[in-house]
Amino acid sequence: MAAPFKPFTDTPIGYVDNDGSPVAKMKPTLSDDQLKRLYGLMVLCRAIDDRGYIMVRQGRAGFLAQTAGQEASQIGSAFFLEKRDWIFPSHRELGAALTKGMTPGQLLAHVLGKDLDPAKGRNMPSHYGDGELHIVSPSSTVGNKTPAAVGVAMAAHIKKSGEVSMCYIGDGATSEGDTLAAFNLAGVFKSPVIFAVQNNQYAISIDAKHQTASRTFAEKAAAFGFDGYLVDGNDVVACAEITKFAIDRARAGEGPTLIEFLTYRYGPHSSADDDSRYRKKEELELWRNTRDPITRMKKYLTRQGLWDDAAEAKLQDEVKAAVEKGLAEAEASPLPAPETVFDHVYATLLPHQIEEKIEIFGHA
Amino acid sequence: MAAPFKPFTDTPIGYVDNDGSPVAKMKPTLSDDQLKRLYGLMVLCRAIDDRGYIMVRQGRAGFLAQTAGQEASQIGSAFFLEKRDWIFPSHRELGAALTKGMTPGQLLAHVLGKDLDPAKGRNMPSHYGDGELHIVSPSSTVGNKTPAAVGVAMAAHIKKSGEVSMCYIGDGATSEGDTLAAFNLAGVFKSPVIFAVQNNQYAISIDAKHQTASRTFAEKAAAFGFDGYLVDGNDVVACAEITKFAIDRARAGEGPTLIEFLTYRYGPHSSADDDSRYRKKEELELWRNTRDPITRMKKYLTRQGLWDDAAEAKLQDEVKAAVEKGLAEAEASPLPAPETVFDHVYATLLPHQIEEKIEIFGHA
Amino acid sequence: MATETATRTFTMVQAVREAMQEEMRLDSSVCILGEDVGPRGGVFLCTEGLYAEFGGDRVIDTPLSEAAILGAGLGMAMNGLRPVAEIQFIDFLFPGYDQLYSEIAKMRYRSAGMFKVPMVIRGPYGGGVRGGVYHSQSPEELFAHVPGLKVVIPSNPYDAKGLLISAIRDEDPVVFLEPKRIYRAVKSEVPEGAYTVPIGKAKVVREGTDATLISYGAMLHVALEAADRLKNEGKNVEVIDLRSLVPYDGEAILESVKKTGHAVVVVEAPKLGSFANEISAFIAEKAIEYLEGPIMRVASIDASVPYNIEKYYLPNADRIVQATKKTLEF
Amino acid sequence: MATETATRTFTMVQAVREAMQEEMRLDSSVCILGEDVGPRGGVFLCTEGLYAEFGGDRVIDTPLSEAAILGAGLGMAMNGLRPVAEIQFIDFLFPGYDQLYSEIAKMRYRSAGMFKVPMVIRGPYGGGVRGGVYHSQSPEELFAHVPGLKVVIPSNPYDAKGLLISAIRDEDPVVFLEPKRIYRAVKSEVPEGAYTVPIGKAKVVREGTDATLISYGAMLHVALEAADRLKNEGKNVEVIDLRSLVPYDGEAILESVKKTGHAVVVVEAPKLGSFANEISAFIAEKAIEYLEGPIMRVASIDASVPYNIEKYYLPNADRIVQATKKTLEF
Ligand SMILES: Cc1ncc(C[n+]2csc(CCOP(=O)(O)OP(=O)(O)O)c2C)c(N)n1
Ligand SMILES: Cc1ncc(C[n+]2csc(CCOP(=O)(O)OP(=O)(O)O)c2C)c(N)n1
Ligand SMILES: [Mg+2]
Ligand SMILES: [Mg+2]
Repeated sequence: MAAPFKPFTDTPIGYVDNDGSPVAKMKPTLSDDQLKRLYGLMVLCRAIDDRGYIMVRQGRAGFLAQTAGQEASQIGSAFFLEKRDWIFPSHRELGAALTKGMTPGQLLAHVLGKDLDPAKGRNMPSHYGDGELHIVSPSSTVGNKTPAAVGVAMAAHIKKSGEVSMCYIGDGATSEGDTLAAFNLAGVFKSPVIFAVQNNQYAISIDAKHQTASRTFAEKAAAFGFDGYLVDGNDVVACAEITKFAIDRARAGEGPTLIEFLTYRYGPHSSADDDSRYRKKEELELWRNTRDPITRMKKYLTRQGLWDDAAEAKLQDEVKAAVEKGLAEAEASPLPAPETVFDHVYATLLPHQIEEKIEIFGHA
Repeated sequence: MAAPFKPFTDTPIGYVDNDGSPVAKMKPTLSDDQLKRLYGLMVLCRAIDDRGYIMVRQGRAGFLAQTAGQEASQIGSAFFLEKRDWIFPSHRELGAALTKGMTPGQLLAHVLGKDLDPAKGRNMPSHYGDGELHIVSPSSTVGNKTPAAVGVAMAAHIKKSGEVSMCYIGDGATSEGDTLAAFNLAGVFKSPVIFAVQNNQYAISIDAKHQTASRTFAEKAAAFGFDGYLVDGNDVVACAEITKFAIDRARAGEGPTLIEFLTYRYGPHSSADDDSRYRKKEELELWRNTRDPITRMKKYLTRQGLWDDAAEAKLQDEVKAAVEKGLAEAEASPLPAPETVFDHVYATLLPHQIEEKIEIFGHA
Repeated sequence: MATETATRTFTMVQAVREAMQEEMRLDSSVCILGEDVGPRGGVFLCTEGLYAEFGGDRVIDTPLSEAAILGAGLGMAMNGLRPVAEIQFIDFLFPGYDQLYSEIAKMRYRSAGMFKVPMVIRGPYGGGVRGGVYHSQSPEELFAHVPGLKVVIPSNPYDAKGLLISAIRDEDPVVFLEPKRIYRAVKSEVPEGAYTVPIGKAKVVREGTDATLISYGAMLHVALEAADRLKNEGKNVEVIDLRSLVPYDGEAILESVKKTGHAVVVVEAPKLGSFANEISAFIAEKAIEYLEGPIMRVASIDASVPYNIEKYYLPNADRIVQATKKTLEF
Repeated sequence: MATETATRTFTMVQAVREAMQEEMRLDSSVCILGEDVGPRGGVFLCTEGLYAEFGGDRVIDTPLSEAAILGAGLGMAMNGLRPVAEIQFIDFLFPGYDQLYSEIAKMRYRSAGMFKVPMVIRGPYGGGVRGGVYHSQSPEELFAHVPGLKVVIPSNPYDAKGLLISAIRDEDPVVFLEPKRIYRAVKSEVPEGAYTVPIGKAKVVREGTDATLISYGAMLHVALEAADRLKNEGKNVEVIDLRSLVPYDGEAILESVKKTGHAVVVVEAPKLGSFANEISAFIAEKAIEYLEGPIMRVASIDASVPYNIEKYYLPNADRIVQATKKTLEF
C-alpha cells in the first residue's frame, strides 16, 4: 500500500487548521456526508458528556471522567471501525463508544449504573462496554488492557476473520509495563491492532514531560518494530483519515500501528479531581478558545459550503431530542436486582456462592 | 562531553576484529596493563565457569547457567566500575561478579550453596551477590530487577554520592514490562544507570527475531529519551571503552545509557536445557571457532607485542592455582546451619516464626 | 514539669500526612514517591503541602507505573533512603505486584541479610465509597501471605499516625493500608510530635464477656455497630482491633477467646481465602477446647465489588449480629 | 460390545501433554501459548511434539513476558479461542499477576457476562527439586482468593489428564498447578482418549476412622507417607485429596471430619495466610461440634525457599505425624 503519511514526524499530521482552513497539501478522502456525520457525532458526544456532568452535580452519578475536548480524536479514530472490529476503551472513551454504536440511553444508563447499561452498572461511570458491539468493558487499571487487545488481534489473525482491534490508551498509560510489553508482542506477531494514544498531555497532574523523556509518544513504536504517527488530535478529519489508513493496513496483514492523537481535556481529570492544583487556567483557555475540535470542524464545514445556520439548528434540535430520549430511557431503567450481585463471577454459581446467597437473600 | 561514539548504529562498535587486528579508526584509551588485566580476567572466568560445570556433572551443584562465550561483554562492562558502584547481575553474570571483586572461593562456594557464599547459598547457583561489593543478589525473575537498579541510581542522584548503577539484562529480559517501565523511569529522572543488554541472541529457545521486531535492542532506548549503543560484545576492548564512556556520562549527570553487547553463549541455556532442540551446531561452532572473545584478545595482545608464550604459561599457572585455591575454600566451607532457614525473613524473628522454629528445632 | 503536647481532632488523612511530615523533618533519608504525590498532594491529599516543604528530591512524582514506583522505592531503600511509596488506590498495586512479591519481600532473605528494604508501601483500600470493581478492593491477604512483608491496617487517626511512624522506622518493608471509607468519616485526637504505636499489638476496643469480635480497618466500626446492637439484646461482646496482620497479636486473641468462648472474625475481603481464615484457623489450633460454638467469619461475598449494588456485597452490622447469634445460640 | 480403551503407565508430564493433544485434535479452537512451548517443547517437555503436529498458529512461542502471555490469552479467549497458557514456573507468573487478578478473573463480572474467558493457565509449582527461592513456590492461595478464578491441583497422572480436560472445556479461567516434584516421580495408569475428572470433587484416597488428613498436589504423597507411619502405630487415618481448591468439596471434608473427629490440613505453602486456613476455618464453622481435638495445619515455614537447606523449609511426614498425634492425643 502506498503510504500517504510519514511516520515519526515532529509536526502533527493535520488536514484542517485551527481556524478551519484546509491544510494545503492534505486532501481528505472522506465524503461530504462523512464529514458532516463526524461533526454531528462530536456535537452529540459533547451534549451527552455535559449531561453526565449534570448527573454528577446532582449526586446521581458517583464519578465521571469527562471527554470534552477530545471528541475529534475519539470519534475520528472510531469512525471507520466495522461492527466486527473490537474497541478496548479506557476510562474516558465516551466518543469512541458512541461512534461504535452505543445509544445515548445506554451511555447515560451506564453513568447511572442502571439495568439498561449493557454491563449492568458493574463498573464505575465512564467505563463503557457492550458485548454485541465488541466494546470491551474496561477495568480502571491503566494500561493493562493492552495485552488483551493484542490477544484479540492475534485470534483474528489466526481465525483469518479480518477483525481489527483498536486499543485506546492515554499518555500516562504508555508508562505501564503491560502496555509496553503488549507493544512488543504486537510487533513480533504483526497483529492487526491499532494503539490509539490519546495524548491529552496529562495523567491526572503529571504532564507529558514528566511522563516520558521521549519527544513524542508516536516514536515509541519504533522500539517495537512498527510505525508510529503523530496526529493533530483536535482535527477530526486527520484523526479519521490516519485511522482509516491504519485500519486498512491492519486488515491487509501489515501489522500494528501506533497513532498519537495530540489533544487536551477541558475538565479536571475526573469529577474527583481539582485541576487548579497543577495546571494554569490560561493553558486550558488557550485550548478551549482557539483549538476546540467542534468549533474548528464547524468552521471548516461552513467554509467548504457544507454547513449553514439552518443545518446547525436542525442538528442542535436532533441532539437535544436524542439526549432527552436517552435520559428518559436511562431514568426509566431500574437498578439491577440485588440478587444479581452474585451473577457472572463464574458461568454458574459455585457451591460456596449458593450458600452465601441463601445466607444473604434467603434463597438460591 | 565530546562523544567518541555514535548511538543507534547498525554495525556494532568494535576495536578489535575477529582475527585480533585493531579496527583502523578506533584507538583504545586503555593502558597496556589494563588490556592484559582484561585478558587475564577472561581466562580466569572461563576456568571458574568450567569448574562449575564439572560440579554439575558430579551432582554437587543442582543448576548452572554458564557464562562461556560472554566473557568479554561481562568483564569489559564491569571493568571500570568502582567499589561504590552497584551491579544488578542477572542469572549468568559470573564475569561481572568476578570483575567487581568476588573471589573464586566465594563464587564456587555459591555454586555449592556453602557458607562462604556471601548470600549463604540461599539462591540457586549462577545468582551471584555480595553486599560489600554492591553486587545485588538477583532474583531469578527475568527483568524485574531493572526498576530497583534505577531506584539505586535515583538515590545516588539524590544523595549526590556519585555512584553508578549497572544493570545486566538479557535480550529476553527486554520484553518484560518491568524492564521497559524502568527504562522510562530512568529517562524521566536522567538517572545514573547503565542498562547492559547481554544480547546472546537467545532467551532459552527463543531467538532475538522472535523476541522483538526492532532491528536492534540498542534502539529501544530512543523510546525513552536516551541513547543506545550497539557494541561487539565479543571484543573486550570495545566493551570496556564504551562502558567507560557511559560511566563517565552517568557520573557527570548526563543520565542513562543502554548498551547492547552482541555476543553468544556456548553452553545450553542452563544445565537443565537441551539446546539441540532449537539451535544448529554449525551456528555454535561458528561463534566458538571464529569469534571467541578470549582467543581474539590473545591474538590482539600478541600482535601488539604485549603477550607471548611465557606470559601465557604464567597466566595459566596463576589461573589454575586461583581456581584450585577457590575450590579448596569452597569445599572446606560448611553448609549453613539448618536453623538459619528462619533468618533474614525479617530483621528479627517474628513471634509466629519463633513458634515455628521451636516446633521444628526444639529451640528458638 | 512535663511539656504539654498539643492534641488536635484529626481525620485519618491528616494523621497520615503528619506522620510523614514529622518523620521527614526528623530524618532526611525519608522520602515519598508515587503518582500525583507532588504539587497535586495526592488524590486524597495525604501528601498535601509536602512537596512545597521538602521539594522534588524528597517528594517524587513518578511516571504512571506501579512497578516503577515499587521497584524504584526498593532501590532507594537499598541505597540508604527510607522511601514511602504511595499507591494511588491499592487495587492498582497489582501491575507492580511482582516487585513486592519477588523483590521487596525476598531481598533480605535471598541475600542472607546483605541487603535490606526499610520501605513503606501505603495506599487507600476498601469499599463503601462507590468505587466499583477497581477502587474498592481489600486485598490484604495477598500481602499477608508473602513472607518478608509486614502488614498494618489502622482503624482510626491516632493509630494511623503512630503505626505509620513505626512503619517508617521499621527495618523491613511494611504494607500500610488505609481504609479510605473512614479517611474523613472517623476522627480522633492526635497528639503533635512523634509517637509510635507498636506493630504487632492488637487493642481491645470494647470489653465484653459473651463473644469476641475480631476485626480491623473500616470493618472495625461495623463490628462496633454490631456490638451496640447486641448490647441492646443483652449480649456483652468484646471487640478487638487487630491493627497489624503481620505479625498479628495471637496472645490478645487467645486471651479474649478463652474468656468468651465464642469468636467472630470480620473482614471486608471476599470470604474464600480471606485473612479471616488465618485468625479462625489459629484459634481452632490453639484454643478449640475453650470454644462453645463455631468460629464464624463475616466477609464480603465471593465476587468483585459492583459499583451500583455494592451494599449487597459488603458485610454489614446485620450480618455480624446474625453470625454472632449463631455461635452464641449454638 | 464395548470398545477396550488402552491404558498406559504415564508420568504427569505425559498425562498433561496428552490432555492438550487430544483436546486440540477434538477442538480446533484450543491452542497453546507460552515461553519455549514451540520447538523446544517446554522446559519440562509438557508440549513436546505439539508444535510439530499443530503448527505455530496453535502452539505459540511468545516473547518473554508473562503479562503478554496472560493478556494475549485473555484476548484470544474473548475472541473465540480456548487458549492454554503455559507459565514456565508458576513463580514467574507474578510479572503478569495483574492480568490474572484485574483482567482475566474480573472480565465476566465487570461486563455482566458479556465477555467470557474460557482459558487455562497452567504451570509447574512447588519445591523439592533444589529450585531455590524462585523455582519452588506454592502460591495457590494467591489465586484461590481471587473471585472469578478456579484453581485445580492434581496429585497423579490420571487426575491430571482428566482435570486438565475439564479445565480446557470449562467456560471460566482455570489455574492449573502441576506439582513439578512429582512430574515424573509419581506414575499411574492413564486411559487413551478423552475423559474428565470433575472440577470441585475431592477424592478419599485412603479410608480411615481416627483422623482426616486433607491435602493436595505433591503434599498428598507426604500425607500418605505419614498415614503409613501412623498405621504402624495403630492409627487409622483417612486421607483426602482435595484436587480442586476453587471450588472445593466442602461436603467430602465434612463427611470425613464428622466421622473421625480430627482434622489435619497439609499444604506446601508458607503457613501464614495459606490455603490450609480456608479448610480449617470451614471446618471450624461447620463442624466444630464433631471435633475432638484442634484442627492442625502442617505447612512450610514462613520464609522463602532456600536453595541449599530446603529440607528444613518443607513439610515432611514427621511433622504431619506429630501434628496428627497432637490432635489425636488431645
Ligand atoms: C494502574 C493504575 N494506576 C493508577 C491509576 C489512577 N489513575 C486513574 S486515571 C490516571 C491517569 C491516566 O492518565 P492517562 O493514561 O493519560 O489517561 P487520561 O486520564 O489522561 O485520559 C491515573 C493515574 C489507575 N487507574 N490505574
Ligand atoms: C519472569 C521470568 N519468566 C521466565 C523465566 C524462565 N527463564 C529463565 S532464563 C530465561 C531466558 C532469559 O533470556 P535472556 O534474558 O536473553 O538471558 P540469557 O539466559 O540469554 O542470559 C527464561 C525464559 C524467568 N526466570 N523469569
Ligand atoms: Mg492523559
Ligand atoms: Mg539471552
